[in-house]
Amino acid sequence: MSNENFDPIIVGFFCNWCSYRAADLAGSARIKYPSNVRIIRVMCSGRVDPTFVLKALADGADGVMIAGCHPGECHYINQNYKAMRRYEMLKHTLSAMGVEPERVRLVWASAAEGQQLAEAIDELVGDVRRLGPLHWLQNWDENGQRQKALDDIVKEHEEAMEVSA
Amino acid sequence: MADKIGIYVCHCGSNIAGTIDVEEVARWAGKNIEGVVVSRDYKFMCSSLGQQMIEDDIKNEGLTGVVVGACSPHLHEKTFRNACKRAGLNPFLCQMTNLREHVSWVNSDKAAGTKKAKALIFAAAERVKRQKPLEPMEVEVNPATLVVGGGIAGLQATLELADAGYPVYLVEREPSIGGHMAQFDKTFPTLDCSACILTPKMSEVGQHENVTLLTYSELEEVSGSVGNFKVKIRKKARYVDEDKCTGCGICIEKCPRKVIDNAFEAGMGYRKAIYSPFPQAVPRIPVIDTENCTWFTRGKCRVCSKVCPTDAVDYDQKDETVELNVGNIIMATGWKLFDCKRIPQYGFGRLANVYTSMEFERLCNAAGPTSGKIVMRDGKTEPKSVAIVHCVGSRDVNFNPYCSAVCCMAALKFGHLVLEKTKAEVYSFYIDIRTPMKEYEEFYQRLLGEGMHFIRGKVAEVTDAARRPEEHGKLIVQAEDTLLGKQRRIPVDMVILMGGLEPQADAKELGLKCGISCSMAGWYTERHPKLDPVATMTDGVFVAGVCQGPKDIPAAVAQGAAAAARVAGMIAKGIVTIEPIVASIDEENCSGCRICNDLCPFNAIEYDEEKKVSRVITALCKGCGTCVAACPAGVITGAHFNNEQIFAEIDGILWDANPQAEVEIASV
Amino acid sequence: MKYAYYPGCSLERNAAAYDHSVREVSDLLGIKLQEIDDWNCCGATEYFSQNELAACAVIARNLALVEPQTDQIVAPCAACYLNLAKTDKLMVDHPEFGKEVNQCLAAGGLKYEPGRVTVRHMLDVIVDDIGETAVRDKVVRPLAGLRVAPYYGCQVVRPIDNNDNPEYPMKMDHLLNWLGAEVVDYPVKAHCCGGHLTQISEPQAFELIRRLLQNAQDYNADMIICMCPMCQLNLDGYQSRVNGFFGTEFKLPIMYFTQMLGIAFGIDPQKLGFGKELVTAMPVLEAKLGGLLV
Amino acid sequence: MSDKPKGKLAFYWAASCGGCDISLLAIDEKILDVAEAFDIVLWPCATDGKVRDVEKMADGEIDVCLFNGGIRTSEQEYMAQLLRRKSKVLVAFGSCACEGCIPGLTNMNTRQEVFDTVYKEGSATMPENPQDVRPQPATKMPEGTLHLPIFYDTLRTLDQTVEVDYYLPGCPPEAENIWKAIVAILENKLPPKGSVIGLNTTVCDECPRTRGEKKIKKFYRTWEIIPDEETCLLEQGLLCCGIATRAGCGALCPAVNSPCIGCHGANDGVADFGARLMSALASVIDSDDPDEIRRIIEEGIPDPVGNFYRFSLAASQLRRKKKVVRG
Amino acid sequence: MAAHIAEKKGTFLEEVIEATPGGERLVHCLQCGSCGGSCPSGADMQYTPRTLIAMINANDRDAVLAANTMWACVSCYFCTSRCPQDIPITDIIYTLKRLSIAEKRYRDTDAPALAKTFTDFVDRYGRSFEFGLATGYHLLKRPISMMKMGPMGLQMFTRGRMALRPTKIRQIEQLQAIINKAKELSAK
Repeated sequence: MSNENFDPIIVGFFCNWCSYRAADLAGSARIKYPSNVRIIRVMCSGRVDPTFVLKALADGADGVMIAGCHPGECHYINQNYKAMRRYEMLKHTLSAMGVEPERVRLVWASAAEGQQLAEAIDELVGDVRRLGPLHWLQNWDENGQRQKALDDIVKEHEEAMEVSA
Repeated sequence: MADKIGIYVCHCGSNIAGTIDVEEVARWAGKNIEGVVVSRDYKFMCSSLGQQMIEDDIKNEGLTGVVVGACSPHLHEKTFRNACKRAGLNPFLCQMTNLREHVSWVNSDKAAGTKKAKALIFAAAERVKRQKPLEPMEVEVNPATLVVGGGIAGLQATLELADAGYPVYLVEREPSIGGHMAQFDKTFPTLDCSACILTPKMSEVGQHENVTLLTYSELEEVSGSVGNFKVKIRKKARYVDEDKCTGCGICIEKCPRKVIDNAFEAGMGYRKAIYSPFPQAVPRIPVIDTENCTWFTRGKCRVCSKVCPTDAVDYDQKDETVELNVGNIIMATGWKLFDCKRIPQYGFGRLANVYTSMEFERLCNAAGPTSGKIVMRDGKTEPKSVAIVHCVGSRDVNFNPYCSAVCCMAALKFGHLVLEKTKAEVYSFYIDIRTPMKEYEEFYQRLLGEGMHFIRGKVAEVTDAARRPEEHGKLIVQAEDTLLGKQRRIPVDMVILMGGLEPQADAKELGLKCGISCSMAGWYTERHPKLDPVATMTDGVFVAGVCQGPKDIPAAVAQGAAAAARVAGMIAKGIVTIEPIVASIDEENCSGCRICNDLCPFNAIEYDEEKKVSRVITALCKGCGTCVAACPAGVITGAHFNNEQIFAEIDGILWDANPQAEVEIASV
Repeated sequence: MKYAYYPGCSLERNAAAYDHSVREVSDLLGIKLQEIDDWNCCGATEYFSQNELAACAVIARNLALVEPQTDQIVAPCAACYLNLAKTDKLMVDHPEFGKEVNQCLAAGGLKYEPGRVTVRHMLDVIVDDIGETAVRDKVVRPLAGLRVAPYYGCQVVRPIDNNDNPEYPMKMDHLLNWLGAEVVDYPVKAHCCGGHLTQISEPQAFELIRRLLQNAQDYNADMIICMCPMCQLNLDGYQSRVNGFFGTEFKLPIMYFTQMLGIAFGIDPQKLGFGKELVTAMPVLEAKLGGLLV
Repeated sequence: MSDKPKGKLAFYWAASCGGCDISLLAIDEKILDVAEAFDIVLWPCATDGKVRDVEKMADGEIDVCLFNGGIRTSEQEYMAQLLRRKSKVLVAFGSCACEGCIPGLTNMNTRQEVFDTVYKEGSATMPENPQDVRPQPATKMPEGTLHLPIFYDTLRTLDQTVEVDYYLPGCPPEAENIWKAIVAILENKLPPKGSVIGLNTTVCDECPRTRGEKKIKKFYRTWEIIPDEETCLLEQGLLCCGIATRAGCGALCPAVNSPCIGCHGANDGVADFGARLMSALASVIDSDDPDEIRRIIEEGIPDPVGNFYRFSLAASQLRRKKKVVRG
Repeated sequence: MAAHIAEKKGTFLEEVIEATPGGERLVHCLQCGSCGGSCPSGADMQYTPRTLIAMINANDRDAVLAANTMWACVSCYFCTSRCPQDIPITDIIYTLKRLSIAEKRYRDTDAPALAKTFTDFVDRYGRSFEFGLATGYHLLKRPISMMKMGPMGLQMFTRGRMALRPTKIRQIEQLQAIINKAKELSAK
């Protein structure tokens, strides 16, 4: 499945206080990392609703990164632990849904850890690239047979009606 | 009302334009994003001309939302919100997206950068369409302040506020204010006598008309929020009536029970069962230590009660709880010394003449157990050689990874005191000598001149296992002299361990009571490490002194004063505005499942037993959104970060992920 | 309580006293030791100096041979203990490396799942699993009056965490206390015995041995109690050479802690391998414990 | 009511168990009121009706169509489109039409896997099939080609197929709620288009148990404990979906000491029923240690999809398990 | 691999880090000397472990591999357990030993010969063989010390603590297959 040319899209949910600032710091320090992660700011990793992650994957993201303050350093005291619990729950469910849990990652990054954050992004992008595209929308189509089947019904009914009439 | 969105893409000189095709981003956004009526790029959006451009567009085009793609919102969100406000658009209808720190600076591929910038702009535009105007709340500020901790930082804060004419309640858990500084002998680098500079401040606080002193008391509970906190203080029973006691001290003198003083004297001296920690204590009212008092342990004695001229001793006294209303709280709870027994190879507790720095402070203090004579544990022999061990428990991932900031200077001070008072050789074992403040390096130079020996190497072990005849009966300090690259064993008579500073054991618990958090190490977290070092995440709660991180006396005093200034400013203004980013519960649809009840560390969610619904106390909510994400019924909304807004942001940010999307992708 | 038993090469011959006493004491304490069938050498420190993968593969063979129904392995030798524990930890912490080790094992038709077996030292088993009450219950000849210096050496207390302080371990102190002995608290109890340096650089090794003997003697110890065959060999076997080298007159018997347990439990000294030590222990035992030994 | 000209009502079933048809009868004699108010133009379960009759109707001729069942085959999709065209008001009736319900759990498999299970491994309806006979979409006969509808990999909800005007949740909907909906239709007092006809609180609102603050150290499966009858089942560690499930059933299951399984689906504005449950439950797990958290989750919730998405998998964000791309 | 280490591509530091599990902590060395201070053989070392780390940082590969430090190491792990930066110093010393032996860079030490003799016995019999080690290694390398060993050896022998013949494990072929595979893999 590995595909060097595949350019994954990864949605990041970063807490306002540590991780978003870590990303700011990575920028100020001109640390280069792949531009695949697109960051959405939330006030706390505790705000990250599993729905956000599922929606991002369903809407076409190949991976998701949730980033928050280190355990014990949350600006909201301990809300990042709730993020940790939800993350474990989410991974458990994602595995059952056939989504490789490696695509979704919880990362702790303090405002001082621009370098570490960049490394974590590097790693996630690499891992997702190895896993290949997720393309969730493809899961829903019916291998191109659907429209034809519908047209067949209409045609058949028209023919049948003729006979009956 | 139809959306009229303005998009503003900043070049930031070449900072953004260098790796993002900003013109293309602006053109593309104008063409592809529904509701966009203006889309511009500009050299420096944050310049007055850039801001003017936005203001003009708001007025002329009637914009309903503004998206600025520039630098980090942490830098300029306020700038652009203000610009919107000036033009009559609610500041919360302005959304910044970070094209500089998060895109152009971390990326060198222009095509990839441009694509990512488009995603961020799209997301911000989709979001801003769903943003709602928000107004901050205003609350009146109670002019009284609670200061927790009567060490030097707390004392300074108290005096600043009291002198400004505001009432202050100072809570201290020990029987006297003064803190660690009262235990010290001299202070570096000027070598002023610690007591000489501290005690005047203590008595000033003790006598100040605006200060209510609550010693031997602990903070029990905090409720309410900035401007109007309600606090409960537990006044522990002293068994001495504060109103009757004159502080004559005769009870202490006559008390027959002597106990080792592990607190003030660091185990080096004795006190009585009824005691005042030190002669200059404020207040001078003694306390009875019930664990050792013969009356309390065996029901006999009552000497103190018999000798008291004012009949102040009251064995039946009970703890009492005091309730106070204050507008602000300053936490100045200080520190404790690293437990040197945790490093057994340094021998403390096992080898008699290994001392902690605090023990040594008492040892060379003129008011201490040896009246300032530096002698060994036998109480008479003067050491001929003394080793000072730096970084005990500090800069060590096995214990505390941080630098304790004060030990190098304290070690130099100790070196000076030993050299001044004895004929001993002094060896200092250090990793790095850190002397960054005013006159500190000069002090180091002074000690070099005084003949103190400096050996660069972290001490490996202190042992009494002699290998050579000259080592017998000595303590041998073994280390690598890293400047020589050789192992050295220095036999000495006395070893002083410069234990690091640690947060108080209950710092975390106490912090939780007033809604402030701790770093990994346990120091209170300030709102911003550089730009807001005395405020915390909880409005109205400030930090001062070592409880926020290791620091020396001048820094603790400065921070105490700074915290006081912040509080004084709030009192002077009289009104505080509260950020409108808060959660709210739709009570109509809340079913009272109580999932959210235990999730808020700020206790901002209350449960109404009667209506069987939960409710957010807006003034306490900090807007983290954890309850919003947890509510199984989806009836909690987080203002400015509601589901609809974030869903829209996700949709926008994935603009190119759906091949069927009706967006111009080919141009990428 | 059932454990897989890995005696290690030293216990076959040189430290047979250790092996005998371990088995005797275990029997009495109800510790069931199932010797690993056809175990091989742990490679000591030597194999690690040559080839890390081969070293770990050689060690992992023993782990792989532990029967599936047993999840704990006991090693009385410090080097064996550390090598087994270290290999398991390396395989757990570095899964890639673990895979390579398993590739090697596969060449011999074996497989080891990292983390499956917990590696224990005999001392830990007795102190932590059997515990004070059970040990005290078995004591019939208290070692009262005997001053013993517990000697831990290095590789059991460091670097693998065995719930004892790596600088100032206390487990053997406690155990010997339970036996009624007078335990000497001396500072070098976890210092090095010289290890394999006796084979490479005698002057260097002898100095390390001297430091230990000297310190124990300074603290008036009657004997040193050890928990590793290498320590015993260096301190006991080389004691007369050290005396010759430095002109000292050390005469400190070096015994295994299991031998002392056996004595206290009333087991026949013969069965415990008494007499195999070069610096004989009988005189001091008889002097201090009197006719008890007869 | 009787003065008004009679309206036209259709009741159709797609991928569902038939329970909804029965539930319509559970309104008892009130069904006569329905018959009085409406001409029932299509109800395959109860009356004779032909698709071609519907096809012949004018667009919008049917006043109300109550549609139960999800969309699993091309025929069902065709019927959904046809009835949408012919109806003024299309109501997704019951959990299957609203959110896929139990048939939607088949989205954990593909058609191939479903067919293998049914035709190869055997089932109650087809215990043996040695020739491995499979339904063919088209079979040529001397008389012409016979068509069978295509069986889709993924079951869709009604509103993933056609536009839906109203939703009536429940598996099946409660008689009382059906009647309320019918009255609303008859009196033309319908809520805004797209609404769920029913309450917007959760089962907790109707649950008589006492609730406190929640902290969960272990999740139990129903057979593992006998729960206390007074306190909240969730607080006792039973995975009760009531916290996230729309009210309206009167908390039937918790009332008989059995945890809610979520058949009424989510409240207004919730984008993913399972995610709400996951988020809420995870939030109150009483541990901050990742290993312990993992253990609590893995031991207590071995089948997360079954627990969180029993009724709503097809309507969830992901809708189905990832299909393994062949080749 | 972390980016800040990746920048050191091709250096000796990188080589040592790569070859040592946990080796990435090396970059955190404070040069505090607690390793050199703790080492029981510290006094006999030409370079203390701390100095070696500085030399590794300075890319002084030749001098490091020729140092006697590794051969004085007794594997007591004091340096590792005391290191304030959690650097696995003993394991790094093992890495240096392996590199030094592989490239025959060692000088004035018999330790590699001892290691070789020892491992040869393991490879051949599956167990170590003290008598063989004594005769094989000592006779070859240091006949004089062998003579001094004489009385001790005799005592050991009379007390039944030394065997004249090695024990061979039953499934020696299995062990050898494992060892051969390991050697084959590590040669890559």
